[in-house]
Amino acid sequence: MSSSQSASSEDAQEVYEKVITGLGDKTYTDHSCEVVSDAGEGAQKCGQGFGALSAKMGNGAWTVEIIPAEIEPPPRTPGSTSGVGIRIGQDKITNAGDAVKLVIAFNEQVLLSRHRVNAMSDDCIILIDSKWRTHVNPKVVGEWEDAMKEMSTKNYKWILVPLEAETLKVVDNPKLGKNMFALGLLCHIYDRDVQIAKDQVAYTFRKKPPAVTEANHKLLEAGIAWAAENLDFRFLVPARPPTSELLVMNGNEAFGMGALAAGIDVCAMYPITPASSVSHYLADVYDNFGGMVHQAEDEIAAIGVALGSSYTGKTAMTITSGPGLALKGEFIGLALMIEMPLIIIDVQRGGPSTGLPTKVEQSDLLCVLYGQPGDGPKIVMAPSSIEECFHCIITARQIAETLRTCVFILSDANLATGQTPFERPKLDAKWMAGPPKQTSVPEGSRPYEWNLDTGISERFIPGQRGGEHTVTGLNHDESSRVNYEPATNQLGHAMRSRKIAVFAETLNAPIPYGGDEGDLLIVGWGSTRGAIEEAVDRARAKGLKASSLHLTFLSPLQPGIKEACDKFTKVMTVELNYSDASDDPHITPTNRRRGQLATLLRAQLLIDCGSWGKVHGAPLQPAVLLGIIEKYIPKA
Amino acid sequence: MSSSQSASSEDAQEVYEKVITGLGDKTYTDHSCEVVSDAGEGAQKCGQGFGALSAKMGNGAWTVEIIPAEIEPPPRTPGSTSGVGIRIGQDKITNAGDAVKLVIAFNEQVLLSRHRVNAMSDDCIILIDSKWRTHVNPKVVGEWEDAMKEMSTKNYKWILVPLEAETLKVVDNPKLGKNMFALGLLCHIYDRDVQIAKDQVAYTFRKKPPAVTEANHKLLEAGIAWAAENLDFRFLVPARPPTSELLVMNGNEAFGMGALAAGIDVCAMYPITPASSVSHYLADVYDNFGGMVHQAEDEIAAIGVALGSSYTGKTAMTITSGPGLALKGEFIGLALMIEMPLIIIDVQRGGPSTGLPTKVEQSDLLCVLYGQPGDGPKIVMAPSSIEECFHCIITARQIAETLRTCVFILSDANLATGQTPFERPKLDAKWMAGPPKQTSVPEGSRPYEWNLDTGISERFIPGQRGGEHTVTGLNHDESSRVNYEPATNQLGHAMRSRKIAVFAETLNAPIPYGGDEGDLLIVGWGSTRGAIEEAVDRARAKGLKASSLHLTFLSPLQPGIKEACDKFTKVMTVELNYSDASDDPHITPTNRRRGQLATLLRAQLLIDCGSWGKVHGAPLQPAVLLGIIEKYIPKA
Amino acid sequence: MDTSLLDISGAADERTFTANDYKGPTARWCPGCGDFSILATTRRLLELEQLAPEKTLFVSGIGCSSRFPHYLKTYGFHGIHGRALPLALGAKLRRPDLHVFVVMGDGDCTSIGAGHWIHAIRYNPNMTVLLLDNNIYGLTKKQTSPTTPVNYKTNTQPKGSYLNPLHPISVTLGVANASFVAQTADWIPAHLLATMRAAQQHKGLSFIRILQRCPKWTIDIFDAKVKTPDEMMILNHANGITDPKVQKMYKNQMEHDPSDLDAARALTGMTSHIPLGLFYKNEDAAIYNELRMNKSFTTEEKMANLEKEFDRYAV
Amino acid sequence: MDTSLLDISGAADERTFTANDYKGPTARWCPGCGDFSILATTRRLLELEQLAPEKTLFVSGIGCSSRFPHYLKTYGFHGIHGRALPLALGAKLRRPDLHVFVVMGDGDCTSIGAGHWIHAIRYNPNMTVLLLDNNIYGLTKKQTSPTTPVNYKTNTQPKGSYLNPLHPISVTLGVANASFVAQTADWIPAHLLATMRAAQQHKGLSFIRILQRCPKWTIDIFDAKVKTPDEMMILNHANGITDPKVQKMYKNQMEHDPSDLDAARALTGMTSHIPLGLFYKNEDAAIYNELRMNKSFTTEEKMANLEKEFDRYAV
Ligand SMILES: Cc1ncc(C[n+]2csc(CCOP(=O)(O)OP(=O)(O)O)c2C)c(N)n1
Ligand SMILES: Cc1ncc(C[n+]2csc(CCOP(=O)(O)OP(=O)(O)O)c2C)c(N)n1
Ligand code: SF4
Ligand code: SF4
Ligand SMILES: [Mg+2]
Ligand SMILES: [Mg+2]
Repeated sequence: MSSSQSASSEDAQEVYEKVITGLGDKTYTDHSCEVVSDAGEGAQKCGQGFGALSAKMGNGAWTVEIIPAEIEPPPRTPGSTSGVGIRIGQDKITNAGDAVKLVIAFNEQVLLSRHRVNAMSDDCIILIDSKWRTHVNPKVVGEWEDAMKEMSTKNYKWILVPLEAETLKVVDNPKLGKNMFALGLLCHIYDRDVQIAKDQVAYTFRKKPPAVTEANHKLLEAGIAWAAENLDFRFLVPARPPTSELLVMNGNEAFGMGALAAGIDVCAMYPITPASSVSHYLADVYDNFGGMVHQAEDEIAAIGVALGSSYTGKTAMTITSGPGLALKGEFIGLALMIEMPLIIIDVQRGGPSTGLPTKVEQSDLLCVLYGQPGDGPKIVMAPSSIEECFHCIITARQIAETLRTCVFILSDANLATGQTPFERPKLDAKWMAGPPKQTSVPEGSRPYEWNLDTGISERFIPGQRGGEHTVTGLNHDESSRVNYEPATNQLGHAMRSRKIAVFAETLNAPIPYGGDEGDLLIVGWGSTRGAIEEAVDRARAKGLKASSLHLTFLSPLQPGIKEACDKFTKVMTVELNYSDASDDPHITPTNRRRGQLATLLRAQLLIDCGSWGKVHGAPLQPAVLLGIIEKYIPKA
Repeated sequence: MSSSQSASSEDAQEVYEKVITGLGDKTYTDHSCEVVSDAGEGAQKCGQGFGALSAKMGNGAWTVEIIPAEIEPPPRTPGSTSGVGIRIGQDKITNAGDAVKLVIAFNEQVLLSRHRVNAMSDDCIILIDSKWRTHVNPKVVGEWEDAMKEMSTKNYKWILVPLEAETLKVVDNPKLGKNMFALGLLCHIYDRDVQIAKDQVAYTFRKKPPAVTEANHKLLEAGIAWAAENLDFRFLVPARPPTSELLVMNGNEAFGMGALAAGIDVCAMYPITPASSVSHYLADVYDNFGGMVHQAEDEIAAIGVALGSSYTGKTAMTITSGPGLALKGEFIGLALMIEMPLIIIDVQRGGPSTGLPTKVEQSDLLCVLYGQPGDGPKIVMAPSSIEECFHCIITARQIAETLRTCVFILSDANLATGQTPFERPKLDAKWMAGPPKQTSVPEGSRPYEWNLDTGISERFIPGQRGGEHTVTGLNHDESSRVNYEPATNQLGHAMRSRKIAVFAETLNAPIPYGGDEGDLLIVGWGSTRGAIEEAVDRARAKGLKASSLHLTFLSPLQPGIKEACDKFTKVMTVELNYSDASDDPHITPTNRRRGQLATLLRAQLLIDCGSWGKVHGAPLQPAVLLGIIEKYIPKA
Repeated sequence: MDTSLLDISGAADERTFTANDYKGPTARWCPGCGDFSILATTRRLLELEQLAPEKTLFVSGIGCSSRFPHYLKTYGFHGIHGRALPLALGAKLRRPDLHVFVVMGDGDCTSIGAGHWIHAIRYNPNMTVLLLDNNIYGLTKKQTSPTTPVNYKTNTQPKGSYLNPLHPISVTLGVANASFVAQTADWIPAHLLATMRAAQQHKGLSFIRILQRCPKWTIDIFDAKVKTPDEMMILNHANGITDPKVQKMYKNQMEHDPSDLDAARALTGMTSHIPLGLFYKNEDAAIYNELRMNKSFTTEEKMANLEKEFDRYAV
Repeated sequence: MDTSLLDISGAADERTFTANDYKGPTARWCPGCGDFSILATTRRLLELEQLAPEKTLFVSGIGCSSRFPHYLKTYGFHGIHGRALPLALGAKLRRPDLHVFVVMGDGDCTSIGAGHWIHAIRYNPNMTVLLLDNNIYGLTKKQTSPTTPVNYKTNTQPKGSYLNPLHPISVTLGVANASFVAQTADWIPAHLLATMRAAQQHKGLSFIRILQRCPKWTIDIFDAKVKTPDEMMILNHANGITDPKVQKMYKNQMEHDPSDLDAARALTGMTSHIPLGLFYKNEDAAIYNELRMNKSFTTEEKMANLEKEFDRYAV
């Protein structure tokens, strides 16, 4: 019998012996796979390396991390899964794509965890270590068989690989070697350039003794050799030679470099997943830029330090995620009240509360917009790609200083840990502009001398003679004197609000993707852009008149959104946050709690939009969205 | 010349001599006045006493405090003003009303501060201590004259009263006596029952030695006698004998008693104006109810203690105001995630940040609704009268326990310190229901055994055998076990949201006040109800087809709001929070930042409502709103 | 005192509990993590003290260590980062019948939770507080904590941490009302158990700093300590904690009178050795939850008292 | 070090400042409030030290005391409740040229701000920290503060506060890296000034607890102290703070070596008298803002370094 048929426990004996899929070599415009192991076995290194070397070959690539919420939970349990999904393509890849078509699994339990979240396509090819099936411990064998039974509902194609056995031929501790053998398997299957692969391995272990690289090169080669000998298929994703210089990094590294490019002096933070690694990156290199990461005693102190630095003329940012954001609200209110430039990066994760700390969600939008007591006008932007993570900080600094306000940047776990190549930025000295000068303040000028038309004013910085004043969170007049009068309070409010409206006038209308009229317009924000636009492409290829509109600014909104929506029969937001479904029990249009962008668009623009939102802790898959589009657009 | 003409510095000499207004006695359905002094001179005691004794006579009454933001700022400065506004009526009084018609001012500087905020009507009668006009210190005289000049833009009627001189005839320290002399003046002017007034004075000084009451009785009588001799007018506001038993208190005391009636065990708090006095009241009496006020080290600890108490089966609440609310966000997220009953009272004050700490605003609605990262369905209600402050806690407890959720109560500085009589509640033992029993948990039941249709489940409380489990802010399954799977996360979200929708089904539609169709529907919430409805009455008396709709629940919204709005040509929210005006420079419908209820109604119900909002730190005046109504409804 | 939640209907409790009765789901810490040993010792303690599982409550914050309650079969409250102590105080204040334990990490307690920590020591409620000190932020992957040794490299301070570590015991001893302050180590189960027992039996807040191995991130710090028992200095005293096994095992022993606050403070400055044992004990310190106990009232009494309140405010 | 904000264009500073040059708008405290005296002494200090107003920054939280910066003509940052220290640290970290002062109330510093306080002491940045301790919440109208004497009646604890007060100096001395810790009183201007001067000249964080009269709410507590100078114990030492006027005025004087940490801690337990003076000084404590100084780079250098970063990440 062929080994490519689905597994079931009854005929477990025979199924996994031979490696004949009958698939042969096939060329794809893009293909995706996963490597999963127990935490600590290095699947991450394998997957990230595979992504990086593919990018170096000129492929489009996108990697997405699979991270347990504990550090090294007990092995061979579904919750211990650590790994990477990699999607490579002939052209640029903008998102993680759909369920993967190939998996390398170090054991059946971590595989099971992926099965349970529908990570694999129905016809996925699975390469799995054969060790467990015939393990001396009958408990393990039983677990294997139960797992196979559970997974037998899908048409997976099984290939047993002597992963550990082969690794042991090269190194003594297989825990530290299986991953590079697995990389070898991938290199054969995807026909990778062996020299580039070896360079990548050398880079991965550059901080270790040379012997380590040597051993891993051997493992890589062993993997390639084993695959060449035992597999009868290859997935060919030809690379196009890159036309421009590319960098490859994840969104948090892009934030870090963006901060360097923007001349940010201080990053004050308190550790929190998935934001911390921005500061890890900066802490490593900031000394070469005269900057400083300050790890504060808590998130309140972190934003306090940033605000204190900003007051004295330094450019400052604070980075955090949900629970930390919740703690910063009082200081945000103060920063807005005293009109102090400040950049606040929120790398969103699953909520509410501690929620799903390592997984993606887009649920902090309303909190950022409305989360402070009192009136708090501000700027909110959301990068939609890793490249935008880099560039948006530069923009944010300029806005924050020009308007004297807080700029929020909403990223998420998907952008934070995903990696993809993007064009090497051309630096501009203006981005790093030094702080304001310490010249004397002309007599008679006041620290909040608002332009009554625009609400904009210029600040004085300690050190400037004649500018002495005390900033205060109490209501204050143009001289920053405490004031309790109705007119002054109204004026301060109006000025702080007005400048946001004035800024809105400088924004361009977002351009619909796909076409500017039709049956359905999908509106999104943040990290889902790639997946949404891919779904739109697929829908249009099927003749469906779907388009999408992606918003970079959430406060203020860009102009022209309502006008763009008006050209479509239906409008629907798509977000990775919670929305009651319209057909859920007890849900009526009146009491329905909708997605956060939907709430904003309705409130601000009275757009009667539908709302699709899911809190699955996973990136949006284009295929899932395509299904939704097909449901919403009646078949012609 | 008549002393009733307006003051100007040129003829300052003559103007203030004689006391002939030519007004005589007149009867009013309602009348309002103010007593203002430097902080520490006791105008508050005078005004509150006057309100209370009027209520005891059977008048409707409403008092509103005028409080400086410092404890005892320098005397004779506008910012030092301390006092009370009192409005009395033949019938029930529901709000502070318009600019007052009579003021007793202890000096011209505190008066000036009231003039500057338009507290006095154009024809207001002003009784002011004559001492300052002829003060030995020429600086004081200069200040007096400047003030008179500034106030000469209005047609105030001036009456010079030898306030301090007359007081000195009775006591040695005039600072501690002028207020009761002033009360005597008011008693004459408003024809108060002298015995009731004396009882009130005795009550005010009940904790002092009897000699103090005696002296103050003398002062009261001296004031009455001086007025009888020197004034040629009286404002008669006949009282109707009360038909039911009444209590008189402010909103914070009503919260305190409501908590007692609702059987709340623990009030955990951190001091903050204007919320603290709820705990002052409770701390005084809680020992007679087995309850406890816990003053925590900060607001975070306060809600933490409340949540810990609630987890162990005790009924708990926390009270705060804006800056404190900002700190509670993370714990609120946790409480919602673990579905723990909790009552959170936010007594709103002027924001953002420290803002106007002693003044009214309604700017925390959106923060309460959306202020926590992640999805946070909850109940939000807002009492619209002092009586409702009492009753809403009882309702809140029932909702919190039935739904296992947080209930927010939004009050404000206006309700907190205003006083008015209301019907003595008939207590019900059910309100105080004891905590859940400590019986064993039936085998196999789980701590989040959601009814999948309604989202409702029953909790286990420490002490219950067999119910052992760990609550967690991480996503969890029905057994409260940590879980990272998409379906479980989606289910938890749906259940927490669903129960709010189910609760919405139990609510009644709010009933429009005035009439259920017409040209303009004003929608409001919270403390503005009395003023809005009075404005509607006045508008309708003028033939304008205006009505109002007042919302008690802000989350979920009551049913029928959209339907009610549809019957009016225009709909407009009226709130004491910031809204860009539609004709402000640079403001377009797209970028306009609207009032908070307007934002909510648009988001949730797509109601194309106008938004009127002011941040004047003062209660809404019916006359102001009437002006708005007249502007919005085209003259027939 | 409100007793409504205190009595269980039914007969007196005649159950006996074994360590297994407290066992929850498999712990998910890294192999070799010191938290395993603390968990095992805790189960042993619960058995020795025969604490009814339904009357026992473990409260924690966020961190590797704060997963602790999940792995026991008692009531548990896995709270938010740094805020375990207010939750525990809230629980204990009106439920004196509960045995309340608090588990925190070093970041949890001494960094983000520092304010609550200081104040909990002062409130001195009757509960046992365990600080699981691995000198690092474990769960968030190796950032500096206030107890990280100076110059130790971490992800946020890759050139080495800048400051001398905070000494949790020294800070605790600076706070008025401290009543039981001890130090022990996860890898000396006998000492750990003896310390936890003394703590559990103490009335008031007992604060135990437990040196905790984190093989994932700070193996170098703790390996040295584990391997050189001579670095330890065992504190002995008639009123302290004494375990014969420990006395035999360790070479360095010294007498320390736990009622001597000045000596206790001075001990926190010891650099030659790591003192393990009871630093300080004061049985007279005020216990906030006891001070706050008040009379309990029936619903009828409460209603009557509220009517009296109404009378005071009647027009 | 980034020096871009450090130099003022123009000639060397040859101005002389009088106390009046630091005078802001009229203070709005109650008549007789101790804050007035502290404000006046501060102006005197600024004059004596000739600190340029534009280089001087007062940071505060929220409370009566925290209005302080408004009443001076220097730069000021009136922050939020409990959070003055992080703001001040942020200011000082990259602007070592600024003279940073922090003013906090007892609630501000020791209650809601306790966590930041502990950590600021450990960071030990070069700034002067004044704790204006009136033993009460002033601005919010008489609630218990952590330093309120036990049994003292307040609005939140009307039967008297429950616990012994926290001793701010004792807590501070429990924290690693404490470097200058003193106590003084608003009504002894000479001692106050001498203490503030020593603090201002000290490198590192100088923490001064100032006993502060609040005639509005705690007049009974402080009246007694003001009227019985014999309750005071003046601490003298060659390396301490000595003011001849004060030495003449007060009967009780004792020698105390501020380098002796154990003795300093023991002093916080003194009940017979109130010790005033320098409890502790350590000039070797690490100064975080100095440790964090790094090289400054031109824009060109930064761009070149960033290009190198790009190279590391190039495909
Ligand atoms: C408000 C908030 N900030 C930050 C985090 C992220 N976080 C989780 S655990 C942790 C610290 C872990 O260190 P520690 O307390 O020492 O516990 P350990 O993991 O070492 O046991 C942090 C910062 C969080 N969950 N919540
Ligand atoms: C977050 C927050 N909580 C509470 C308050 C209210 N509040 C203002 S000042 C103060 C305490 C005042 O006491 P203290 O710090 O001792 O200063 P003092 O007024 O006595 O000088 C409080 C609780 C606030 N402004 N912000
Ligand atoms: S990271 Fe350290 S503390 Fe956390 S589980 Fe692993 S070994 Fe234990
Ligand atoms: S309340 Fe006390 S501290 Fe505040 S200003 Fe008045 S006297 Fe000073
Ligand atoms: Mg730790
Ligand atoms: Mg104080």
